[in-house]
Amino acid sequence: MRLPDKTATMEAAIAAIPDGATIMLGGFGVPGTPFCLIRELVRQGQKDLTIIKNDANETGMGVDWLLEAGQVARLIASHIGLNSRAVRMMNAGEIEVEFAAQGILAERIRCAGSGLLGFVTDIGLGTRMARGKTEVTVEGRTGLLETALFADFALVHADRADHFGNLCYAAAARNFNPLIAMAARRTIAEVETVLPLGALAPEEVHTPGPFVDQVIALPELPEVYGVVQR
Amino acid sequence: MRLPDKTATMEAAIAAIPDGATIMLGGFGVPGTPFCLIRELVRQGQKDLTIIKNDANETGMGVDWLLEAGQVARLIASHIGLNSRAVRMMNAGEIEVEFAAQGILAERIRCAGSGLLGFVTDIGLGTRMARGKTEVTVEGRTGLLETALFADFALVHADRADHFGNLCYAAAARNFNPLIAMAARRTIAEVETVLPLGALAPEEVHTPGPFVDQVIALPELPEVYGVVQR
Amino acid sequence: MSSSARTRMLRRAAAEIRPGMVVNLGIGLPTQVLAHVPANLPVCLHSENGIAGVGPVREGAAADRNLIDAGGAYVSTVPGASFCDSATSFAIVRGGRLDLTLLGAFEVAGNGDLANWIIPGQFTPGAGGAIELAQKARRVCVLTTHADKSGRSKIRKRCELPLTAPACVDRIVTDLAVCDVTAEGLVLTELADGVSVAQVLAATDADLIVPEGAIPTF
Amino acid sequence: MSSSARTRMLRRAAAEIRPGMVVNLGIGLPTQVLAHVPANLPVCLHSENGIAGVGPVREGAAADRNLIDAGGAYVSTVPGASFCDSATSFAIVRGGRLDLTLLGAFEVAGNGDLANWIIPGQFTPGAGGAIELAQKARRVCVLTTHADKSGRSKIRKRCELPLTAPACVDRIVTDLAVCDVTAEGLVLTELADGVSVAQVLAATDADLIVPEGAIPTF
Repeated sequence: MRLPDKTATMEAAIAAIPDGATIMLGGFGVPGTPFCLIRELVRQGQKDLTIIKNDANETGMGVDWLLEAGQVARLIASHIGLNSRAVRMMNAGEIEVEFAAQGILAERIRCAGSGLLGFVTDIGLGTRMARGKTEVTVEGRTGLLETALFADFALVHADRADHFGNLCYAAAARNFNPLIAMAARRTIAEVETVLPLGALAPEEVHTPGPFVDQVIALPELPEVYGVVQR
Repeated sequence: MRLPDKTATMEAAIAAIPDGATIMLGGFGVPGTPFCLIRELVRQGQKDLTIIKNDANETGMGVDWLLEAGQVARLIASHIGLNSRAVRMMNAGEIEVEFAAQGILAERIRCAGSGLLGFVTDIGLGTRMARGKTEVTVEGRTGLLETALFADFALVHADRADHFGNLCYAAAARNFNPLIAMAARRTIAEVETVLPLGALAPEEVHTPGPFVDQVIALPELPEVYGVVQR
Repeated sequence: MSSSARTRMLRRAAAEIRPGMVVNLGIGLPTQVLAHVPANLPVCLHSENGIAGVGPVREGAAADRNLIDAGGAYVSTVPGASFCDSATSFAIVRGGRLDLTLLGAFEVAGNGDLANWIIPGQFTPGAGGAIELAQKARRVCVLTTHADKSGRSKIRKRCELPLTAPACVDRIVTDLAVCDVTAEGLVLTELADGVSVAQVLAATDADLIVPEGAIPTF
Repeated sequence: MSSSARTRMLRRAAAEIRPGMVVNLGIGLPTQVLAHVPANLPVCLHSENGIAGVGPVREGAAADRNLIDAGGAYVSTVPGASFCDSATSFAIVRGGRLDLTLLGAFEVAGNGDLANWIIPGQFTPGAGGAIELAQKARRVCVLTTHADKSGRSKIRKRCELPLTAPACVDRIVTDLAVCDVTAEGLVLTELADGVSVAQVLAATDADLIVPEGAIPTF
């Protein structure tokens, strides 16, 4: 036995995404955001997308490119305060935005990735985050039912990977990436350095290969991945 | 700032466990089982314990020492077939045994460690594992409510650690260890090699230090940790 | 069962494993299929104790004390293997990333019901990972002798033992035949070399649909 | 607020951080407390984007493009730091492993209610991690100017803005005073150097219990 090779081209991987798809994006701010995959999605122009990401990046990068191009119908996030376009489009009704508490968003994604239907938490009780949610009692304690959050595609940015799709993330660029990698019908990873099988120690892998469908080696890193100068 | 030092002695760490405590043990078979901590628990003789572990080890090791010494009142596990004493004591009513599907046991422990109340899964629907469980409907799909499983103490075996309690596990000795480390009021780790702060790369840590309360360096590994000769 | 019948059954089961799959081999007979998987087949073997990329069994001095599979056998890893915790390992199973599992059976019914974890009063060790493997693998193939040691058919109209999971089995591979669970019922799709349809029908408690025309052999 | 009053407030807030704690510093004023934590204090700073062991801020060429805190500042790590995913990071928060959080406030009420994430119609960026920090840290200390820019007291009888979490605050540290949320109500426990009880009472909308005897200063 040998492990399957999942290397693919960016164009073909993104071309499989249809209009109306639900897409999860990794990243918390710049670190871990799959800018090259997003740029290809802008180039191909799929419409009416539901985007699930912790944040909306900042104006002029990442999610903002999709917003500017009018490709986003709906955004599920925990915080979009650094992107004034996202806030403006939300307030103008041009996109629909659903907010979740950050750790609950993470957990809803992991819940889907773990093949569970939902979970019960007391987070948000007594606040407007509880609105419209079902209360469930667990051993005498009341909580809110949070539903598993699935996607059709997950676009992940990894620092290192092998041909089978084992992924390692750098520093705080890990964030939501390992979670969304579990929760989509198809997971596409853009990778800074693709290594041969066996180059990653089995103990150091952050996302096991079975979760990943396609591995795309980035030829060069555009400036947007760098330190943001303010 | 520097990170706190959590190194401790085995005798003092185990002495904090009272009679009647609920204790989670790492390990799937031999790998990852904290044999030295269990041996100290047998030496100190705490009674009426609830033990939560994937399995009951094999006759003559680990959990079996606690069973033989009559210290266990209740066992929550996924499979005890390799320990004939455990099966016999269960059938004779000498211990109470609660079974969970293996991944559901893992998930109930993680659920507690993640500060959630419970989760909903379709695992076990239509089987006797569903008996006595509450049905919850999530977006039109019916599932079973599984409750978070907490412990007073978690006893973990790690391959490497630093003074702050960052833990790394070897190979398949990881199994339940990172999960139970999250789910107990106090987590005690026995460690094959304790390293200075900074010796573990921040990316390679499996259990972050904040989950761990006490780090105990093992002076030598007894034979029970070795390859089982059958 | 003769040694050649056993080998034929294991080889036939190995053919269920297709390129690119993530596969979990249950304890017992399924584990023995490993020896019949082509060396160059691109496949990932999963073990529920947290291994993706299980390699051949290791014995004696070659064994790693920290590296067993879910059946307790000392194993190796292939290049590109990874380790994970038990929650992540079962996320692979329940989340739809496990393409195939081969499982043993006490009883399997014509409707795909599987019983393989408990014999009340006799064998009550707990389910381990069997329930999730049976219920959530994208494809479930049961690998079992057609009859138990007392000669009773394991392929039943209905399971009498407590179920591991209802309606979960897609295919049954035995020493006598291959049967597929379909919307119409259990269909005889292949015969072991030298075994007749009449022999299979006589050895099967479940109702078995025999298609017209020649039935392939394995 | 004078520069010295600000420094005094930040120093007082820094004193909330005790040896051995795991601490999360919210965005804004709380982040600035970092400069006043003694270099040798054994403490672990947590950032909700997946860092345990945050170190000092890094600027310019010293910045690591992959290493920011939850507020977007480029930071460093201390020896023994670790990275984790966002689910694990919030497991630390919700699971009871976060000993203390210092949070900013739009409004905080005498009963410990906190509003710090939304101003309907004006500021609606989403909650980020604030709800979980406020609700689940073992100890919640609000760090805020006593009044907002228009001079309105931030320490309210009741919050008028939507709550981040109800009854979550243990202590309030401002440029004027330290107040504790107790079963009896909000208690004035310390005064900033040179500030009188009368000044604090005049600047506070919430009912404030003034204990008998001398009140310590900071």
